[in-house]
Amino acid sequence: MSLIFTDDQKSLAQTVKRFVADRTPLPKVREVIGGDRSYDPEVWAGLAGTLGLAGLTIPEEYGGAGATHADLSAALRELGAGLVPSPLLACVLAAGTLVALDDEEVNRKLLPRLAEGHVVGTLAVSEPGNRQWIPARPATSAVRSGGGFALSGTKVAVLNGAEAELLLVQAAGPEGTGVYLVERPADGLTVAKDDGVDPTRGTATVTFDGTAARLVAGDAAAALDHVADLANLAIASEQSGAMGACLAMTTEFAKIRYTFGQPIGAYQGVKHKLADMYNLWALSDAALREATRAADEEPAKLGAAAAAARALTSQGYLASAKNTMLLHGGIGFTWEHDAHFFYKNAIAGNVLAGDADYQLDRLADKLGI
Amino acid sequence: MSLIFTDDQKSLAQTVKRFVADRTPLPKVREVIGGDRSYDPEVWAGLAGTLGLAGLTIPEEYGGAGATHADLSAALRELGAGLVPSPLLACVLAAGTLVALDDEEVNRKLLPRLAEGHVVGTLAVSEPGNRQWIPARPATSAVRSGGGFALSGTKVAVLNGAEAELLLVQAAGPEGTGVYLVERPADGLTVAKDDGVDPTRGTATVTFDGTAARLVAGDAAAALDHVADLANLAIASEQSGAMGACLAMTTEFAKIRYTFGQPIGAYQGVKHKLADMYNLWALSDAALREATRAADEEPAKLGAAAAAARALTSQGYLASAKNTMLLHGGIGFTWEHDAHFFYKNAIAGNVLAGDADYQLDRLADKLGI
Amino acid sequence: MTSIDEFRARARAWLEQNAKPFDEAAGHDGEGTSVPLEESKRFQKALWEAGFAGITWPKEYGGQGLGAEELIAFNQEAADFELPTGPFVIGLGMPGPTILELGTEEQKRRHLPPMLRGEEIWCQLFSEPSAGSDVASLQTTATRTETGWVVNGQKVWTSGAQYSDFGAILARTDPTVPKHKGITMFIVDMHHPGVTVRPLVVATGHAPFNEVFFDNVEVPADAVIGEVDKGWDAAVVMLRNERVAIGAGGRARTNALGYDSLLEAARTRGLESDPAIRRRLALLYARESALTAYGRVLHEETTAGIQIGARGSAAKLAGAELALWAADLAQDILGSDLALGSADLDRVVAAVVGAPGGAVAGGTNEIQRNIVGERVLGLPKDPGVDRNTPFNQLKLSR
Amino acid sequence: MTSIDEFRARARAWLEQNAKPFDEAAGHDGEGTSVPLEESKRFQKALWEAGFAGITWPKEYGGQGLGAEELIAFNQEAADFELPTGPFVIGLGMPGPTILELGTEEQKRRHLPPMLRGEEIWCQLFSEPSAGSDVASLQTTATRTETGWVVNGQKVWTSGAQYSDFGAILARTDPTVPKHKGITMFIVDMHHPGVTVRPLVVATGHAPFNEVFFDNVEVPADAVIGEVDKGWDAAVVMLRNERVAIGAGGRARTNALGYDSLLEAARTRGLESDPAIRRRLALLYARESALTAYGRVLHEETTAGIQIGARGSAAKLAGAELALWAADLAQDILGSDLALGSADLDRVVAAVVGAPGGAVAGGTNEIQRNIVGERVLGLPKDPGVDRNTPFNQLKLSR
Repeated sequence: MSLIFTDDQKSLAQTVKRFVADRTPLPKVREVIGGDRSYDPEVWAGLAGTLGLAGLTIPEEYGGAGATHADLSAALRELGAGLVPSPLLACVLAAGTLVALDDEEVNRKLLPRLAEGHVVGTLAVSEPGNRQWIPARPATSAVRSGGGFALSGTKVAVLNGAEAELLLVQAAGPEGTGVYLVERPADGLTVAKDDGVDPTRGTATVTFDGTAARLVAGDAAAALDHVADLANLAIASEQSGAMGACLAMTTEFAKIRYTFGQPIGAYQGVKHKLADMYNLWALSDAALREATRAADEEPAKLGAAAAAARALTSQGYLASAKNTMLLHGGIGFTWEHDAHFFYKNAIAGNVLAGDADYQLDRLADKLGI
Repeated sequence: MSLIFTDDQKSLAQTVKRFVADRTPLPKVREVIGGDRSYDPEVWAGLAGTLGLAGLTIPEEYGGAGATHADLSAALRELGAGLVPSPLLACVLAAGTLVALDDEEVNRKLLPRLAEGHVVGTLAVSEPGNRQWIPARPATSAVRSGGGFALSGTKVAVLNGAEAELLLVQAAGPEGTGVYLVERPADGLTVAKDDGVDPTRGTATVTFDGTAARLVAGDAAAALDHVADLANLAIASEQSGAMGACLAMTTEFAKIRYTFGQPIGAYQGVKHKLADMYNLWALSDAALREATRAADEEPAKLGAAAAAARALTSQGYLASAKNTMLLHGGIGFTWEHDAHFFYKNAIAGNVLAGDADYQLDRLADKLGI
Repeated sequence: MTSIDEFRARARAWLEQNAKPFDEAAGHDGEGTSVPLEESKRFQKALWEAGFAGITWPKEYGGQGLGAEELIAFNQEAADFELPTGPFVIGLGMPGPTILELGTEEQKRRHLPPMLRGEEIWCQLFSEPSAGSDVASLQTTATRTETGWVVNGQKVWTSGAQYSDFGAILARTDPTVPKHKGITMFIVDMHHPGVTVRPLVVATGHAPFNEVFFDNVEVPADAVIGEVDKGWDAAVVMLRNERVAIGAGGRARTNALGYDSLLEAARTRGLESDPAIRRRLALLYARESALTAYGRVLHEETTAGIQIGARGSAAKLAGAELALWAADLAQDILGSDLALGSADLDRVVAAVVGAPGGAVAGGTNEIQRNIVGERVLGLPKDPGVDRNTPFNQLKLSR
Repeated sequence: MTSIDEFRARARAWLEQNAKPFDEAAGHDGEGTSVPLEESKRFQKALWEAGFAGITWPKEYGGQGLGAEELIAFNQEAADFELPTGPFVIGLGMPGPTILELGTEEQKRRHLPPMLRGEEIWCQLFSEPSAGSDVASLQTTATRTETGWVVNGQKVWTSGAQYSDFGAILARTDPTVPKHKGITMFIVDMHHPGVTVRPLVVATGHAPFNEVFFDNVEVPADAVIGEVDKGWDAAVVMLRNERVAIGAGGRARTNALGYDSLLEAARTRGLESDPAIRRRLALLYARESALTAYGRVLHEETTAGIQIGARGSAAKLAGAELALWAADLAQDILGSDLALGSADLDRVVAAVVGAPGGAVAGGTNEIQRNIVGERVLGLPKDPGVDRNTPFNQLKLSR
C-alpha cells in the first residue's frame, strides 16, 4: 500500500471538509462549546449517519463499512482541522476495544448500534493520581454481584463521559484486570464534566459506586494495548489536520498583514518560522501515513509506528499552535480570534490518552530499547 | 559589591587582552596545538609571572595577590576569548584545593611556588566509567607505605596531566576519602595524553601503581565540593569570554559577507540568530557576575550561583559556537577558519569537570529540591 | 548609618505599618488589581505623604528629589509587601517620565502632582488594530480646529482605560510626510463624551485590556506633549521606559510560571524527584536568576551613568522566551491535570495560555530581535524597510 | 510473478554474487570511498553489464530504458549491500540527468555511455568562495575565443575533483546583465593543464572536498550545456536533483548520528535505560522514521506524476536539523568520552563535529527555509532581494 492518498480517501476527505465548512464552521463551534452539551447532536447525526464515520472501520459483519485505518485517518484530519466537537473519537475507541476483545455476543448486540451512530460509547481507563493512561493495575474494582458485577472506583478524562450511553471500564476483577460494560442509565454512577483547558473536548470524571456491569470476554490487556495504538492513530490524525489548519491560517495572515511596509511573510523572521511549521506538519503527517499503513497491512509494526506518529504530531501541533498565536501578534491573543482554541486543543491533546513521556516510553518499549 | 566591572577589573582585562593579541593570537595557538606540549611555556611564563595570574587569588600570606574571584574571572574571560592553551585552570584548581584543605605545612611549601607559576599543579579526581566529575567513592586507593602512602588507580581527564609537577589526587585511604599529593618525578606513575575533540585543552589519563604520595590534611569532601564551585566559576569565565568572541566574529562576518545583494546580517534569518546569541551571552555572563559576587561576599550562595552560571555558559557557548559555524556557511567549516576550534572547545567544555546533567543535579542539590 | 540605610529603614518601617506583607499562599492572577480602586487611591496618597512616591522626581512637581539609590532601596524593601498601586504603574512609569522630560512647565505643574498623589489615573494609547509592532503606521487622526484638535480613530491593548482620567495618545497630524514624521502626542481627557471604552477579552477568558474608540474628541492646543509632528520622538522615550519595565521581571514570586510556583506544582504531584523534571526546575532557577542578574546589571549601569541603549529589548526578549519555555515545563509537570481542570491550577493554566500574549505585548520577539540585532550589535537594517515613503502612499494591512 | 518482482529477484541474485553484504560492525566514515578507484570502476562496469546502471535512462545512451518502479526496487535491494560506487554518484545524479535533459545529441552520445560504464568520472563545479548559497553571484568567467571559450576563476567544495575526468562548470559569460542572465554551463576537461585541484581540509580534519583553480582553461564551443547565457536554467535542473539526493537520507545505517549508532553508543555506556536518554533515543527513531516516510511520500508522488516542487528543500532542511539535534544527543550520551577521545568513537565524534557542515552543504538551513516559505507556502519574496541589477553593479562580499 502506498503512502499517498487514494482517490477514495481524497474524496472522503473532501466530503468531510465540505460538511465541516457548511454545518460546523468555527463560529458554530464557538456556540456549541459555550453550551451545555459537549457536542451538537445534529452535527453528530450528520457525521455518524450521513457521512457514515461512526461505522467506518467497524467490520462489515457488524454493520460497519470495514474501511481501512487510512480512510478513517483521512476523515479525522478534516475534523481536527475544524476543531469539531464530536464523540467520534470516543466511539472509535469503544468500538475498537470491542472488536479487539472479540466477545461475539456483546459485539453482535452493540457494534451495529455503534456503527449506526445511534449510541455513543466510550472508554474509561485513566484514574486520578496515576500518570499512565491505561493503568497497569487499576484501582477501580469489580466484584461479583447477582449474575454480573458491581464496579467501584473513579475514572478520569473519560471522553464524552457525560453523554456516553455505553461505558467500557477497565477494572480489577476476581480473575484479573478486565473490561466491563456499563450501560446507562445505571444506578451508582455519577458524572462530573471536566473544566479543562480545551473547551472543544468534552471529558468527564466518572465515579462508580456498586454500579452494575457486565464483563466483556477476551484478553483485556492485549485489547487495551491495541486500543492505545488506535487512540494514537486517531489523535495523531486530528492533530495533523489541526496543524495543517494552523499552518494555512498563519500563512494566509502572513500574506495580508503588513508591517513596516511589507507583508510580514516577506520577513525571514516570520517566513522561516512558517517553513519550520511546514516541516513539522509535513514530517509528522508522513509518520502518520506510515502508521496507518502499518495498521492496515503490517500490524507487527503498528505499535512503534503509531507511538512515533503520535509523539511527533502532539509535539509538532503544540509548537505550531503556539507559533500561530505568536505570529498573529496581539490579534491572535484575542478571544475573538480562533488561534487560542487551537492552542488550547494542542495543550490538552498533548496529554490526552498519554502524555509525551508516555508515548516515548511506549515507543521505546515497542522498539525493545 | 556591584555586578558591573570595577576600573581595576577593566584594566586587568585590557592587559590580558593585549597580551593575548600580542603573544598568543589564534595563528600562534594553531602552532602550539600542533606541537608536543599542551601549551607554550613562554606564554605561560608571561601569564603566570608577568601578568601574575597564577597567584591572583592565592592569599597574600602564601605569596599570592589575594585578589577577588571577580578579578580572576575578568582575566579568564580574555583567555577564553583567545582559546589560549595554558595550565592556569589546572593551577587555580590545585591552589584552590590546597587553600580549602588548609594544611598549613603543605600550603607554606607549595602555594608560594604555585603563586609564582614556577610549578604546575593539577587536580586528579575523575575516574573511568564514572560520570561524576568528583566520584562519591573513588576507586583509586591509598595504602600506608613507609612514612607516607602508596596510590593505585586511574584518573582521567586530568588537566595538563602530562606536564603537571604536583598532582592532588582524590583517593580512598585508610581513614576515608582524602586528597593525596604526588610530586613528580615519581615511580609508578604513567601518563597518557588524551586525544580528545578539543586540541586546546591538554588533558591526560594518569595511572598510579603504588605511587608514593602524601596525605594532605583537611576535610577532603568539603574542600573538593568548594573546588567544584571554583571549577564552575573558572570554566564559566572562559566560556563567557569565548561566547563573546564567537558573537563578535560572527557579527563582523554578517556585516561584510554579502549574499543576494545584501550583507547577510540584514536578513532576519541571520540577524535574529545573532540577537539570540547576544542574549545567551548577556544573560549567562550576568549569571556569572552574580556567581563571582557570591564567591567574594556571600559564600552561602556560591554553590547554586556557580552551578547556575556554569550550566548556562556551557549550554550557551555550545549553541553559540554551533551557530558561529552555521552562520559562517561553508567558510566556517574549513580547517583554515577558526570557528571549529571554538566549536570543539565548546563541545569538550560542556563535559569538562561535570557535564550538563551533573551541573543541574548539583544546582538542584544546592537549592534543596 | 548612611543616609541610604536610614532611608531604607524608614521605608521598611512605613511599609510594615501600612502595607500587607506578601502572601505567597494567596492567589495572584497577575492581571491587574483585585483591590477596589478607592483603596488604591488612598494608599497612593499615603505613600506620597510619607515621601515614597516620585522618589526621583523633582520636588517642584510633587516628587522627593532623591536619587536612584533611594529608589532601588525602596523597591527592594517593597518587594516583601503587597502594594495596591497597580492602577498607577502605567502613569508613573510612562506618561509621567515623558511629561517630565518633554512636557511644558504648565503640563508638569498641572499633571504630575495629582498623578503622584493618586488623584488622577493615566493610560497609554499607542497600539491600533493595524499598527502593533509598527506603531508608527497608526491611523488615528488629529485634525486641527480653531481652538485645538479633534481626534478620531481606534486604539487597542489599553490597560486601565476603564478607570483612567487622562491618556497619552499618538495621532497622525500629517499624512503627507513619512510615517514617523507626521505624528503628534497629546494629552487626552478620557472623560470626554466621544471616548468609548470597551473591555477586550483575551485567550485566557479575562479582559485585562480595552479597546478605546475616539469619535470627534476635542483636545486643546496646549495638550500637545513635545512638539506637533514630533510625537514619534516622545513615543520613543515612552517605549524605552516600557521595555525596561516589562523585561525586568525575573524571579517575581507572583509569577505563576516562576521557579517557586512550578516547584510547588511538581511537589504536589511528587515529581520534584523525577530526574528530568528536577533538572528542568534547576535550569528554570538558573535562567530566572540570570534574567534577574541581567536586569541588575542594566540597573547598575544606568545608575553609573552608562547608557543601556536598546539592551532593554534584550531583557524583554529574554523574559518572553523564558516564560514560553517555562510554560512548556509547566505543561509537562501538570500533565493530564491540564485537561481536567482544577481550581488550584487556574493561575498556572492561565499563565500557560497567556504566555504567548506576554511574548507579544510590548513588541513581538521578532521585533525585539531586530532591535537587539540592529541597535545593540550594529547589524544593517532590514532591506526593504522604507522610512521615507509618505504615510498616505504606504502599503498597510488589508 | 510480475515483471517488477522478476527484476527485483534478478537484482538480488546479482548483488548477492557480486557485492559485499552491508557490514554494520565495519567502520563507515561516510566521507567518500575507502575502496581503490580501479575497483569502483570495475564494479560500475559490471553493474552496467548486468543491466543495473542507468535503469531509467534511455537505451540509446547506454541506459536500460526501464521505469521508476524498477529503480526503486533495485535501490531497496541494494540497501543491504555495500556498493563501491561512490565516485559515480555525482556524475550519475547531477551532470548526467542534466545532459540527458538539456544536452545536445552529440553530448549525450559522447558522455553518457562512458559515465554509466564507469569509464569516466564527473564532478560539479558551482560553488565559489564568495558565492555559496547565492550561487548566481559567481565570479568565474568564461570569455569567448575564436574556437570557443577560456575559463578563469576558482571553485570550491568540489567533491571528487581529484579523480574526475570531466566537470560541469558554471561561468559568467556576460557581466553586464543581471546575475542570473549572464551565466553559461560548460563541460570542462579536468585534465587540462590550467586546472589545479587542491584538497580542502575541513573541521573534522578530513579533506572530502577540493578547491579547483582555473587558469586560462580552454573549452570548445560545443561544450556548452543548454544555451549560452542560459546556464542558470541548467543549474536549477541540477540543484533540484542535488537537494532531493541530500535530503533523502533518513535511517541510513551508515549514519553515525543515526538511531542504530546512538543506541549502540548508549548501550556501551549502560545509558539506554536512563529514562531521559531512552526517550530521546525513541524520539530520534521517530524523527528518522518520519524523514524516511516523507522521502517515500515524495518519491511515490514523483512516480505518480505529482510535482514535488520545492519540497526537496523541506526534506533537506529536515535532514540537516535532525543531524544537528542528533549531534546534541550524541554529546550527551558520550559525555566525557568526547574530551578523552577513543578510537571506537572517532566516527561519532567526526559526525558531531561535521554536523554543522552537513547543514550548510547544498544550501544553508536559512536558504532552505526561504525556499520552503516562498515556493511551497507561496510567501512573498524577501524585500530588497534584487534580481534586476546588472552583475557588474552588484554588491558582493568584500
